[in-house]
Amino acid sequence: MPADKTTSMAEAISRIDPGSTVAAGLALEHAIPFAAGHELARQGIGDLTLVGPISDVLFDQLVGAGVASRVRAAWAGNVSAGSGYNFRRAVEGGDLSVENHSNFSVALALQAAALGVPYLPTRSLLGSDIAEEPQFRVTEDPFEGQRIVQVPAIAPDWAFVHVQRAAPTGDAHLWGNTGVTYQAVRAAEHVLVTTEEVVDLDVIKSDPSRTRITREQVDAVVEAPFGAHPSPVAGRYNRDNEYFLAYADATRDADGFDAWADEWVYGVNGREEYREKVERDLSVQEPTTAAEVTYGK
Amino acid sequence: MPADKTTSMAEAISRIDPGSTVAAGLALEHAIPFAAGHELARQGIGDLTLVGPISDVLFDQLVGAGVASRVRAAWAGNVSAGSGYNFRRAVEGGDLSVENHSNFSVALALQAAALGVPYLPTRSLLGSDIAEEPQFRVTEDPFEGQRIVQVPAIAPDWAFVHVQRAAPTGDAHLWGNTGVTYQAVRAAEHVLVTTEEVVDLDVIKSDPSRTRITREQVDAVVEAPFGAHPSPVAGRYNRDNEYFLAYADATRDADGFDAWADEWVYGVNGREEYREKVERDLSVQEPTTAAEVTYGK
Amino acid sequence: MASEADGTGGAGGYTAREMMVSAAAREIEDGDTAFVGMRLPLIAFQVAVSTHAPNAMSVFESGVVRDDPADGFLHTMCDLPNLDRAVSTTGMLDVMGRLARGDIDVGFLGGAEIDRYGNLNTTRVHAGDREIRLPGSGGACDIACMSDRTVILMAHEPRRFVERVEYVTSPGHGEGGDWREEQSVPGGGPSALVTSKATFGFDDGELYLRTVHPGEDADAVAADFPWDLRTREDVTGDPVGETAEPTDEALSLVREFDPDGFWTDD
Amino acid sequence: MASEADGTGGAGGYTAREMMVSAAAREIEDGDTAFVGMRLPLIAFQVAVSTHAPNAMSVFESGVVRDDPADGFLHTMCDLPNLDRAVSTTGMLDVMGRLARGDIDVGFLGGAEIDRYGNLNTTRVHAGDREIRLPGSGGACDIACMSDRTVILMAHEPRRFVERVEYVTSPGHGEGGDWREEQSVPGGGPSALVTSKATFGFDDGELYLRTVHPGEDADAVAADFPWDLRTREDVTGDPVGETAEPTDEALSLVREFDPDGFWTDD
Repeated sequence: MPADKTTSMAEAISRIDPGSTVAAGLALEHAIPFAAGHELARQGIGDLTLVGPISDVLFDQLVGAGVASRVRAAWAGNVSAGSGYNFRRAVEGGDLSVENHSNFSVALALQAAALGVPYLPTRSLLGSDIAEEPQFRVTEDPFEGQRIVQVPAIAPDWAFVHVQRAAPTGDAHLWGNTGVTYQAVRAAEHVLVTTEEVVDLDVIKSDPSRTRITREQVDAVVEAPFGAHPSPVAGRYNRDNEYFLAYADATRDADGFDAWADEWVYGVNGREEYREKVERDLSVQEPTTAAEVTYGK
Repeated sequence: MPADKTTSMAEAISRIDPGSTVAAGLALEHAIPFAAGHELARQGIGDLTLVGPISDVLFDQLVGAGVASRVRAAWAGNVSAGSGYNFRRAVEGGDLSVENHSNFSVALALQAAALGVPYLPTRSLLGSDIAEEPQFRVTEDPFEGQRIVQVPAIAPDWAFVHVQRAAPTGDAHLWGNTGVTYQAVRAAEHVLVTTEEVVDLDVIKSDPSRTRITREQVDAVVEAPFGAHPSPVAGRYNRDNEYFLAYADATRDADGFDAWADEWVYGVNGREEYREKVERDLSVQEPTTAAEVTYGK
Repeated sequence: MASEADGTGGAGGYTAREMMVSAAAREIEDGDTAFVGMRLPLIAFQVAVSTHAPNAMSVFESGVVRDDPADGFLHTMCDLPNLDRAVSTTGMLDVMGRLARGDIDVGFLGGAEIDRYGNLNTTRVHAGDREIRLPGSGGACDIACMSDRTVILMAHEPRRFVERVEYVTSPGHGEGGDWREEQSVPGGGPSALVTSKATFGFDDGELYLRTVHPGEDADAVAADFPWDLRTREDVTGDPVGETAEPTDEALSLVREFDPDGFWTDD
Repeated sequence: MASEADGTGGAGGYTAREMMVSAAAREIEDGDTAFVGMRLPLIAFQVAVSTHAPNAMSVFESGVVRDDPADGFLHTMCDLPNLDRAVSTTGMLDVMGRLARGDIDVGFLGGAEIDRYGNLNTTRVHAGDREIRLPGSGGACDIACMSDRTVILMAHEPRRFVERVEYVTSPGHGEGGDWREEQSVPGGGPSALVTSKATFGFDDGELYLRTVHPGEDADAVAADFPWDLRTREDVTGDPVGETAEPTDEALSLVREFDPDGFWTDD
């Protein structure tokens, strides 16, 4: 029997050392692992480096909670509302160091680690000040003699991924857009899968072409229904747009953020209690079903 | 209305210029586009460069048919039986030039083209004589100071891909293992999709996470049921093992290949006639159905 | 998707942002593959594909590929209506690979600051001595570097127009002329800027005023720029024109895609 | 998957290839991720996961990941029984990426020629003046370069054992000693060779005779090599042993997975 990796959110998050590099928000605005992020804040696991292309407001929340000292990302803010106020305050106050990327350079940095190479080349970034950031190296490509940017690998200690269904083994199905999820899973030393539903391995094996996260890559599986709220999860629930706007309104100053976090993070003891606080029904009302696919022999 | 790209195999293949670089056999032993390959032979489109990791016997057949002058591949033979006799004869007779690769270097070369970069680095090949082949460049990586191999991009003129279902637009679903299919589709200038079945675009759109070949990448869609025989297609038909063994037995000398090709390639006017010649029932007898997936809002 | 055009595109009766969407939609040609990101460009794509560009495709850095408008309002590119019945929901390397290969015809960009050569800054600005941190590039730098052409949308606010941006998040034409080629920047760079008062083209890499929106004055628009702004007259000999108003069909579509005016109210 | 072991693993009653599969299966440890390719190693994985290594995983360069034996005979890694109810059917970059990251514990290799340091040639050989073209690397070079350890399976034929292979398709320990480290070759290199007559280990990168199969003579085996082959006695002081025979359970499984002896008849 393969190992059963299911555990509680609190136990899974307790495995993360302060000072770790954590990649999250990997499917961009889709399926952001907010439940896992909030548990990081509750446990106060500090000095984290956060990696991701954008994270909608997840990184802003972790910065506000004081657990992040560094962000390596392409963008940090609030997609609906623009600014992430905690992020701005922390950078402007000198409390947060930022490594500036583009989305593609984050993807390539993770893919480099996933392919076991020190860097990947790209012709993006050329001509921008991002290319001049210290982590990159602009050079001449030896085949065609054109300028090229070498993007160094980022191998996170942990990647957090939220999926629709996973087996206790860690084998998982994720659908809808995936952003840099698979690159991060392969790049990371450890992977936490939070899932709307834990299913039998047979369900996963019924459609192996949908499985791109497999057990050797996964350390822990946590059943966390509604675990991506307020971000959307394909086939499950819609984005809670009002929540993002209310978050922006509430967090324009530091006290506002603290009050918000007292209510939504520290004031709940887990995702069930959190869920009860969200009064809107976001569940998918008009499901469309994927056309049948068979395997067999 | 998006363009309808369906056409006949003969018309699609007639678009290919002699001297072209054609990538095929991209899912390795799975879903090899034999029907398209045989039409290349029938039309005698010559001086081709063939690109792929392995192709089971497809490349051997095209070499035997005299339409290939160069192979850029990791392996060429007969997976069940070992040798590809036409390939051996042509190389030993000086009629075929070979660029030696590993499977991974083929994948990286295609991925480089797919990412619009002149090369990708790898730590594979190091210490092998493959790394010393003239197309590669062994150098020191500027970040960690270790030796690394730079694999130059391969951008084929055409990629041939066989799938289970495609819309007339070119948007397609392929399942089962995919090898380097998606890399090649993105690397190639033109893509020919041969499909077990042409379906409504609605079928494709019902499961967008299964769509990784999209219309902008596709030039022609040809309905070719049984088009991968004797290779297997997930959910459709099994590998015709006896056929591969019979091919090996029949093609040990050049005359034998000619007789084989007269029967199976030149002696049939298309895939329907070919199919009638195959007496074995290879169809999937014990289908397993993928677990349900929904989208919606 | 049915339009309710009545044939009369009356002056006024639309917001400046609706005007921007309408002008941006016209920058998408039929058959284009467009990298549209979010907000106004996303709506512009939806208008274009519903009107003059039925064969246009949209790709989003999150991995979404669509050939038609989403059936529902979108706060973000990943809202479920944008995923549902998409052509493909895949990953970033897949869609950014298309950009890197040169397969994206037009990309849309915004910015906090733009300079004379269309370089954009969304990373950090100064307000007096205070440095203000902005969200950053997201995919903008990649779109700016690698699209065949880009179209920039910005609110028309003089503080956004600067001689030289403080940080080049998204390169335009750099220092003008053949700068992109000299720097090996692969894509073609900005072809248009659409603000809430005017539209602009680029000549030899430099911004010039092309049209002003109805009711706007060309001289007043030019005065919002801290350099001597060139105009269409300087470039082609034709005087600065008036931006075509949104058609009723376009307006009706904008209001279908953004029924509460979340993005398109001023 | 049920075994029909009766407790007596009698001498004989199995083919040399069944012996090779059995010995190869023992090289897979429980929990290993194994890159198994095809033919005998594939059957060896199926035996191992059905017996002592229930938590082993197999990956195939075509993109298949499995945790159990296929329900049906396999000519190739892509035969439908190997895809059906796999854990994952994905692409080559995905599985080769695992190899490149160092996540593959053991990889299996074959070869037309092997030399003193475990370098393998599957590209071209000479027979007298005639150059014979072989199929090439496939994934072998990648597996040889990047697996934590590799296990080599070959028919025991003296012409296959050469002082130095003509073409290094798949690097072993190069010139012996710390050669891999000096050359930045990432994986650990060959840990075992299994032939139809014997098993071999590597010491300081050099091949040595570890065990001979029942009925084989160590001196005769060593005489098949064109150099003075070292033995376990030279390396550890223990005399060359006898390879453990296949258990009845293992034999029964081999015959279940290869019912017609397509791969395992001699």
